[in-house]
Amino acid sequence: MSIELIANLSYILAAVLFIFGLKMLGHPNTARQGNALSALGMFIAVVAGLTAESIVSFEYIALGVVLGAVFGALASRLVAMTSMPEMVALFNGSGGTASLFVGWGTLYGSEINTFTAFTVVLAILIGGITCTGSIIAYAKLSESLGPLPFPSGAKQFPGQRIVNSLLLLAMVFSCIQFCIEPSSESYWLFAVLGLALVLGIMAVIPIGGADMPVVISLLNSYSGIAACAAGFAINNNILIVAGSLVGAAGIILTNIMCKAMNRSLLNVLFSGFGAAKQGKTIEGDVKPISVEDAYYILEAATNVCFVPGYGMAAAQAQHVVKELGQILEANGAEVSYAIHPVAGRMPGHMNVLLAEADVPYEQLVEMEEINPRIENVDVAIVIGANDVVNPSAREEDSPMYGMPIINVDQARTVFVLKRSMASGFAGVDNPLFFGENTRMLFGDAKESISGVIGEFG
Amino acid sequence: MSIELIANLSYILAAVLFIFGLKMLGHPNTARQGNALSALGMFIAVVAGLTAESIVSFEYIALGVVLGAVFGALASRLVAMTSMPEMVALFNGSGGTASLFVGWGTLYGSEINTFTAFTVVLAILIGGITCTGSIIAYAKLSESLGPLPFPSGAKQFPGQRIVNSLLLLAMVFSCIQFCIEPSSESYWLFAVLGLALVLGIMAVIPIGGADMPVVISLLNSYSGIAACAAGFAINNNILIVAGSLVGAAGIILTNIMCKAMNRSLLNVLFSGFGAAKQGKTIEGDVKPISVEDAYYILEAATNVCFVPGYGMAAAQAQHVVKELGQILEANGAEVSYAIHPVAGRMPGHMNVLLAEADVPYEQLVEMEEINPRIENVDVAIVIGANDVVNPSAREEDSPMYGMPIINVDQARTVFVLKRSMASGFAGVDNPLFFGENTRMLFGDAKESISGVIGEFG
Amino acid sequence: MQIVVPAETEENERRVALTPESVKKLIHLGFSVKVEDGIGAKAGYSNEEYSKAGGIISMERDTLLKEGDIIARVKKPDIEEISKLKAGSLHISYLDPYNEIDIVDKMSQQGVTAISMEMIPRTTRAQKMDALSSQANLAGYVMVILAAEKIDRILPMMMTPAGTISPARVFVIGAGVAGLQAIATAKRLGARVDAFDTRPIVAEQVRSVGGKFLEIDLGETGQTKDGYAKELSPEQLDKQRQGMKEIISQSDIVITTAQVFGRPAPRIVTKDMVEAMKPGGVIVDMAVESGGNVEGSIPGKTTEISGVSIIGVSNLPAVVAKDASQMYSSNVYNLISEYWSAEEKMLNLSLEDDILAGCIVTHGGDLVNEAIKNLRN
Amino acid sequence: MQIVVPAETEENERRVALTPESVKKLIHLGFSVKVEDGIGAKAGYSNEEYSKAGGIISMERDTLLKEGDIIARVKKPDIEEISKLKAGSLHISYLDPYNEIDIVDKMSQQGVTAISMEMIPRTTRAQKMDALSSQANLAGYVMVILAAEKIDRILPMMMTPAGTISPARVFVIGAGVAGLQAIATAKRLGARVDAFDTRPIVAEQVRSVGGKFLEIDLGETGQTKDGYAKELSPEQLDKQRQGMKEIISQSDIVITTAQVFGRPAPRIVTKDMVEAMKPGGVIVDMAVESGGNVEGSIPGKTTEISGVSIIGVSNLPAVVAKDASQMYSSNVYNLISEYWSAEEKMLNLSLEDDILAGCIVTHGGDLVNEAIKNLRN
Amino acid sequence: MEIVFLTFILVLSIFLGFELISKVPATLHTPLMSGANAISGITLAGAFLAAGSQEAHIATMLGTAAVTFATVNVVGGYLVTDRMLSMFKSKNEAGK
Amino acid sequence: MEIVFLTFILVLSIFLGFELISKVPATLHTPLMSGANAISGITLAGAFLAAGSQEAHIATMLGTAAVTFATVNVVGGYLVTDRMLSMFKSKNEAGK
Ligand SMILES: NC(=O)c1ccc[n+]([C@@H]2O[C@H](COP(=O)([O-])OP(=O)(O)OC[C@H]3O[C@@H](n4cnc5c(N)ncnc54)[C@H](OP(=O)(O)O)[C@@H]3O)[C@@H](O)[C@H]2O)c1
Ligand SMILES: NC(=O)c1ccc[n+]([C@@H]2O[C@H](COP(=O)([O-])OP(=O)(O)OC[C@H]3O[C@@H](n4cnc5c(N)ncnc54)[C@H](OP(=O)(O)O)[C@@H]3O)[C@@H](O)[C@H]2O)c1
Ligand SMILES: NC(=O)c1ccc[n+]([C@@H]2O[C@H](COP(=O)([O-])OP(=O)(O)OC[C@H]3O[C@@H](n4cnc5c(N)ncnc54)[C@H](O)[C@@H]3O)[C@@H](O)[C@H]2O)c1
Ligand SMILES: NC(=O)c1ccc[n+]([C@@H]2O[C@H](COP(=O)([O-])OP(=O)(O)OC[C@H]3O[C@@H](n4cnc5c(N)ncnc54)[C@H](O)[C@@H]3O)[C@@H](O)[C@H]2O)c1
Repeated sequence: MSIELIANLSYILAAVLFIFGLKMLGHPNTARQGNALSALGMFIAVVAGLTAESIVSFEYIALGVVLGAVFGALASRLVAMTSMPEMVALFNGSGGTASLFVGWGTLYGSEINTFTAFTVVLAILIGGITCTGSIIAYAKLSESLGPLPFPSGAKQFPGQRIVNSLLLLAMVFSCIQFCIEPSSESYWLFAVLGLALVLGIMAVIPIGGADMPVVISLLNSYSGIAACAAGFAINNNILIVAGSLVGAAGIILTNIMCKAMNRSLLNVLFSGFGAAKQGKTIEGDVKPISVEDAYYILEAATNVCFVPGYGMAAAQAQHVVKELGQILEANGAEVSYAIHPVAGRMPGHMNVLLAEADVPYEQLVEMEEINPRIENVDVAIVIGANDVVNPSAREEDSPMYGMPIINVDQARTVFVLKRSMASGFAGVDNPLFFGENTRMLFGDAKESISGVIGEFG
Repeated sequence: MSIELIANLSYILAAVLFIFGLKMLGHPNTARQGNALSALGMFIAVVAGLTAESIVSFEYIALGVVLGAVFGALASRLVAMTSMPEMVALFNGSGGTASLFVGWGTLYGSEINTFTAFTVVLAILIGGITCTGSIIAYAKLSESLGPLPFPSGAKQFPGQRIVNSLLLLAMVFSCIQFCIEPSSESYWLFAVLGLALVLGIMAVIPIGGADMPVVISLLNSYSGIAACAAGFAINNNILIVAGSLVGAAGIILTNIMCKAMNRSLLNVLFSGFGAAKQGKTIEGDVKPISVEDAYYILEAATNVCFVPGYGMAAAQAQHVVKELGQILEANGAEVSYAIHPVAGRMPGHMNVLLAEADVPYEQLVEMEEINPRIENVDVAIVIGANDVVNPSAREEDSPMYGMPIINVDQARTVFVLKRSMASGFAGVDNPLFFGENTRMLFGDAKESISGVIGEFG
Repeated sequence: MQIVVPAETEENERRVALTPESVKKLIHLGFSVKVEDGIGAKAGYSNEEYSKAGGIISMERDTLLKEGDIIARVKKPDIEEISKLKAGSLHISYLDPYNEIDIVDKMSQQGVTAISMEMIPRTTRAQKMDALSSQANLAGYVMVILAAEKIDRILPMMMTPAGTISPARVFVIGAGVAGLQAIATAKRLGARVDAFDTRPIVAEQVRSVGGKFLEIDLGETGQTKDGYAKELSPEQLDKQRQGMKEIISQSDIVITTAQVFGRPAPRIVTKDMVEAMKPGGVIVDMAVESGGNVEGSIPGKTTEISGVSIIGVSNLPAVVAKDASQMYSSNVYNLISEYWSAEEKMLNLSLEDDILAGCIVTHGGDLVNEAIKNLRN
Repeated sequence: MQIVVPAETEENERRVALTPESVKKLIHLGFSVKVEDGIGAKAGYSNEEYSKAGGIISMERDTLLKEGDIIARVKKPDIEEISKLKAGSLHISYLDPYNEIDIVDKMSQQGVTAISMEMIPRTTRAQKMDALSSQANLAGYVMVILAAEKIDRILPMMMTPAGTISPARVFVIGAGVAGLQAIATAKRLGARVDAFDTRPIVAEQVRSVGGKFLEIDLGETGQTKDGYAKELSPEQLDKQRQGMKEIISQSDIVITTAQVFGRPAPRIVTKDMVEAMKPGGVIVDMAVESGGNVEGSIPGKTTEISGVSIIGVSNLPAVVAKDASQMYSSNVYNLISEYWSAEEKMLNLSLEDDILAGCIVTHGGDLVNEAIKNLRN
Repeated sequence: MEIVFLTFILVLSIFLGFELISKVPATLHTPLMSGANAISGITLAGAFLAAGSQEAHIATMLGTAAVTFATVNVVGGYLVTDRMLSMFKSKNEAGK
Repeated sequence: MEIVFLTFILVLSIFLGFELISKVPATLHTPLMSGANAISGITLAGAFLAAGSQEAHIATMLGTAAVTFATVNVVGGYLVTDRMLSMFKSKNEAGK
């Protein structure tokens, strides 16, 4: 068998290891082995890569490897546990940069057709964005960007939208120009390169620090795509496979992270183009949520408070509520049940039901007790309650004015489980449903909760 | 763009459609669209296939297509609803046969290297097994094999194991011989062909009619592999992709079906080689089951009976038991709770708990009521009960002799949920745990049941 | 401002209008509180507890009544005692103003502002002062406990080596607050519970506490805007009796709570229906004081008709006097504190407030309550 | 074969040894059954029901006793009546053979085969005949109902607009069959339940019915091979009292069921412990007849010590006489049918059978029971 | 090199095939099997080559047979799957 | 033709990437991200070509830079992921 064949078979083996590695990384018990497997795959692929016939000198390679290995090893050892995400951002950036260089380097070899040019430009473009984007993300996370004109919070400078759009246009134009006449000396190449770097900065600058993990995950996905593009440029299987695996898996992971943070991927993606602000400023908007998305948020929550009302009784959902409570506790969350005195249709209605479901008395809290600490609640799950969480009771002109309520609207996120937008016993409309941080989980309370439990399986 | 490129891009599109189609076929709500998508993919692939340059005459193709379409359409229309599985077996057989012919046909074209020869022989071999195997499966299912010497039940003729092993040896030998000197005139080719056909018969004959769906699913997977091999033989992407998709998906599906029928894939696979019998005859064997496998069986069950005992109380599993009961009901199963009079540690112990969990009184059945119809129970789930289901109470020399028990050992399948093999209050060993149809689900009852519920999500 | 709590005069009234805990809270608001000697004895609150809470114990009932700016009690006052009250004082108690015309008149003559606790509107905002609800709730629980104690069998189902005991069947008529709590309590004890009410919307509420709702087609029924049931026509009542006959004959325990606000309770269970029950059965009639839902029920007595006991305890919440007092007292406290202005040190009793408009009967020498006025005209 | 059921002679015994249902089943097996007139009246079973079941109603008690091949009753017989029994007849009832030496002697003199229902072994196989279990089970339920009726507050927690009512605290001492059922019933009603027992293995059982187990380190305790508790040493008993003092003082209801088979019940709750409880609290002493777990409890009476009521009902199962009779009757029926050979039309009473060896006290003129014999030596 | 690519494709497809099928409800077992089976009729695309290239008579014959059989598989497979699924659906709807 | 194969591989890999990641518990988000990131350092295999083929000086320079950066990504990525996961594990164990 030729060396090349062996190398290629090794690539296949490496791809298989990557696949297993990624799969295992997603499960708590196997994650560490998964990482090891994937590292093994990388080792195999790298060694196989070294056997390529066209490699004639190894000095520079050795130089690069040693430099990189030393820096990578040191950085990963020395970084503080708390700064891991920043570090990942930097590593990610260097991956993107590498793809950029690989793409660029391709131009100096054999002659180049349009397709290759296209892939090269893609590698440079995406690699460039990843490079500077990651640096900004790093800076924002470690807040070393303080003295710069760009604050670490989410801010747009005036006219940013226009600038970004112009950048984008210029980029497309340059790419086309380059592809039409590809050459390593083409100025369009440098235009693309420069624009990509700027675009990376501009895209990440307006995103708030809290969203940074999502951005890094997205850039991670980009760097995969860049590797893939580089793979096309140099006709290398393993780059394509590994790159597109990471690209696709990264998108999914980004989406999952968005959901867990109750963000929309689109908003995060295009915040540089003003979409985010738009989405947030529309008032009186009801935001329904799916059972699956509710799962992602709950899975990441560490403090959950159930607020049951008559709807829980009507749906006879007490047993599943208790079950969900237990699952959340097992998942590490603190769980409580806040009982409003008039919840239900008879005094003590909720108590009867929760006692039936065997919710320990210790987890029941009164309204007066939960309200002062409701800001610390990650998710308040309002189960078929309505009047007792109606913030309009705080407004003078409301017929319920003066009745104390459970201030779920002040929790970080509120899920409201009910079947429709109908009002409750008192017949008063509920502004909670339109709250910024409110998500409506429509449907019979029992079915909704069962659904969420199912997602946890 | 060249026609070939277009054809190839169409293949990619077709592959994507197959992927979506398969994925959607696995979910009740999208199955039908999935099938349609996959059919569309097939249409695209077939049309693209017709554009191949080397095709010069279309008469025979047209002939074959018309013949096949008419027969296929008629057969699928006319078959009775109840004979669908047989029909699928036949269709599957024809798919395998087609791969066989394609592989064979390759030999008459360009000259052949060892690798191609290997793939050809693989296509013939697997295609052949699929062909006759499917026919036997069809015959067994439709019981038209009655007058033949092979009965429809699971039977082995004497010495079958030896015959099969010899067949296998001969097969390997023939294959090697052929690959060494591949030619369309090689007698080894016919040897392979003949042996494959015989092997297909021999492999399926010893398997019982009840296991046939599993066998068909497996043969289905084979026919995918055969198509894949044919694809290698003629260097065709789409054959490889579609074939290996079906091959892999078929294996998984076969495994799932096995689990749902509480069979082991290995046993079914090698029953022709005597493995099945062996596995079954070992007495006093404890068969633990995983939560996931328990799920597959429960998902397919239509009559489930819970038999709670003291362990349910100790684990406080009543709420999750009720929850599981409701899920099973929603899944179409009939659910009951059989209460033995002495279950638990005080009279009415189970009643207190089940009432707390709000199990309707109508679903509680007494021992006298369940025993006469216990044979109709697909799965009896014994939850932390032990003495009250101990069949040794029917034996004269047992200290419990004479106490009536719930005869769960006579149900089709029994799950016993407990933490260990320990005996119960009466301290009497329980032969139920070693029963042929018993599966032990070890662990705290509440956790086990929660696990099963999770699988249903 | 002086709050006084005279002892209850009615024989079987064990509750007390203010518990030591509420006394403490009121004093914290700036009131001074005087209670009559031994006032909480029957409810489990001792003189010491009142003293400790800051209340003053007084032996002289007359001075108490005379001094009080606010008089808090549970039951309506004796008519003679009204003349002892200070003009302009606020009298909080049950009053039964629909029927006690004389008392109301006397109150307005005396210039007393009289709040009738049963007239507090059933709105969400007023719930914390709503004594009808809080006491009915306890009554619902008590009825089941009394029935369970009286009956010669157990309520839950038990499948035992000595045979299966089927769950007792409980039938609850009227699923208001008390009825719902009765259903919930019986359900808790493991009984099989059916219930009926003329207001169709409560069907869901009945199911929400674990009961089965009995459907009887009575034609047009309904409820007032306050959520109270409308009175049935005689034909409808007859239909209802027919519809319930069978289920009553199968029930071990029947609990009746049917009331129509401001009118005598409907007579729902007739003698032949009682006789159709199994001997040993038990009926609890919560409406016994306002006329009785059950033929043969006698206030304050347990009677027996052909082996079936009819429990006619007339003051059910008083059976759990301690908790009942606590709740009633909270209601009174919430009422006072809601309208108390700490800066001005005075009560803000405006008849524009919808709660007060509903529950103040007399004020400044006049009968001011619209509902009562309408009734008299 | 003739089975006879004489009426119970003890005043507060409302149960009956055979219900019409069991009579019917026995007749089906081939027996003939005679019962004394009005025998089931107090348990809710009429003469007609017995006749309908095939039983013969007889007015003459003496002939009944004389005729019977099998005599079934609940309580032990008067000693005078034993002489009226036929020699060789089988007498099934509670017998209290550890204490009622005279009755046992008289039985053996008379040549009667006497089965003591409390001596049925507590094995899995014997459960269906085990009257101690079946009756203790009901007693457990009854104790909670009696306490709930007696106490002046409610058991469940309620968070209401009129404040939160905390759940009543119930403490159960002795978690045998009765204790477990008491825990379960109190839990059902929403109380917060703690429990204690000297046998450590019941901790899990307590939790299995929703109670909390109080851990007290008493050193070596344990149980006999039949599952009964061993008697504690005086020091251990003292440790136990110390350990329970605090929880009792916090409890609203205390239920004691501690018994040591064949010995007087341990005195666990002393007067000062009772006095430490809140006034209005309730204690139910199930062991009142065998000496009482609580100082000051009196059989058949409810006494009050510094505001705490001590309920000493001596025959708890009889409170739910109907169900209690049904269960006892099933036990008796199961016992008879287990040893009845339909072909030979005779009972197969072999002393080799472990159940019979346990429960037959006298046979063929001799005292045959090993346990009793050991005790006497 | 082609073989390398093909092998890559093979490996990836196999993994994808494994990942695609997860929990399948029992009622869908047969339709899914049948639907997958129809896909394996893809051999048809290959059979055309054999039947249409007129290289050897015997190859043409084999090819024609292959086309016939494969078409049976494809046409019959999809139709029968669809029939099963339609029945399944209407049953569901009737149940509601 | 190569492009066709590569595209096939691309498409299959993308699908596989999508299928591989399903529900990931929140605690694993960062490690998974980091682990995936390390894989994207596969560019290294390509960078060798650029750095070692000595076609043009500038290409070699670019290649060396690429090798350096890619190595940082690979080495740092795997090590940091492992560090995170090891911490995660010991925390879990300590919790038990
Ligand atoms: N506590 C008492 O003693 C008592 C007595 C009588 C009245 N009230 C009054 O009742 C009210 C209690 O407040 P609350 O917040 O508990 O109840 P609420 O305001 O009446 O709201 C209950 C909500 O539950 C939803 N719901 C009903 N069935 C459901 C189901 N199966 N699944 C999911 N959601 C369901 C309804 O919305 P959808 O229809 O959109 O699903 C409704 O908005 C207060 O106004 C109180 O004054 C109380
Ligand atoms: N009904 C009564 O009044 C009464 C009173 C006293 C005694 N008894 C006696 O109790 C017995 C009742 O029979 P039974 O079948 O109900 O109970 P059992 O025979 O005692 O068996 C209970 C089983 O539950 C398992 N278990 C315990 N905790 C568990 C947990 N957390 N999760 C899962 N499994 C758990 C135990 O096995 P592992 O340890 O392997 O998990 C044990 O084998 C009879 O012998 C009866 O005579 C009854
Ligand atoms: N807004 C609040 O927070 C609040 C609080 C408490 C009660 N309420 C409402 O007040 C209303 C009255 O409750 P209540 O418990 O005081 O009622 P109630 O005591 O006046 O009557 C008891 C029940 O008897 C029923 N009834 C009347 N005639 C009957 C008949 N012939 N047969 C059967 N049932 C009959 C009534 O419908 C009612 O449900 C209810 O609608 C309740 O929801 C509201
Ligand atoms: N095999 C069966 O089917 C079966 C049936 C019923 C009962 N049993 C067993 O019989 C045994 C006896 O049950 P029982 O209810 O008749 O018991 P019991 O009436 O003799 O005693 C009641 C409880 O009091 C406890 N006790 C004794 N001294 C005490 C003290 N000083 N402080 C606190 N508690 C004390 C005992 O441990 C016992 O749990 C139990 O082990 C039970 O499980 C077995």
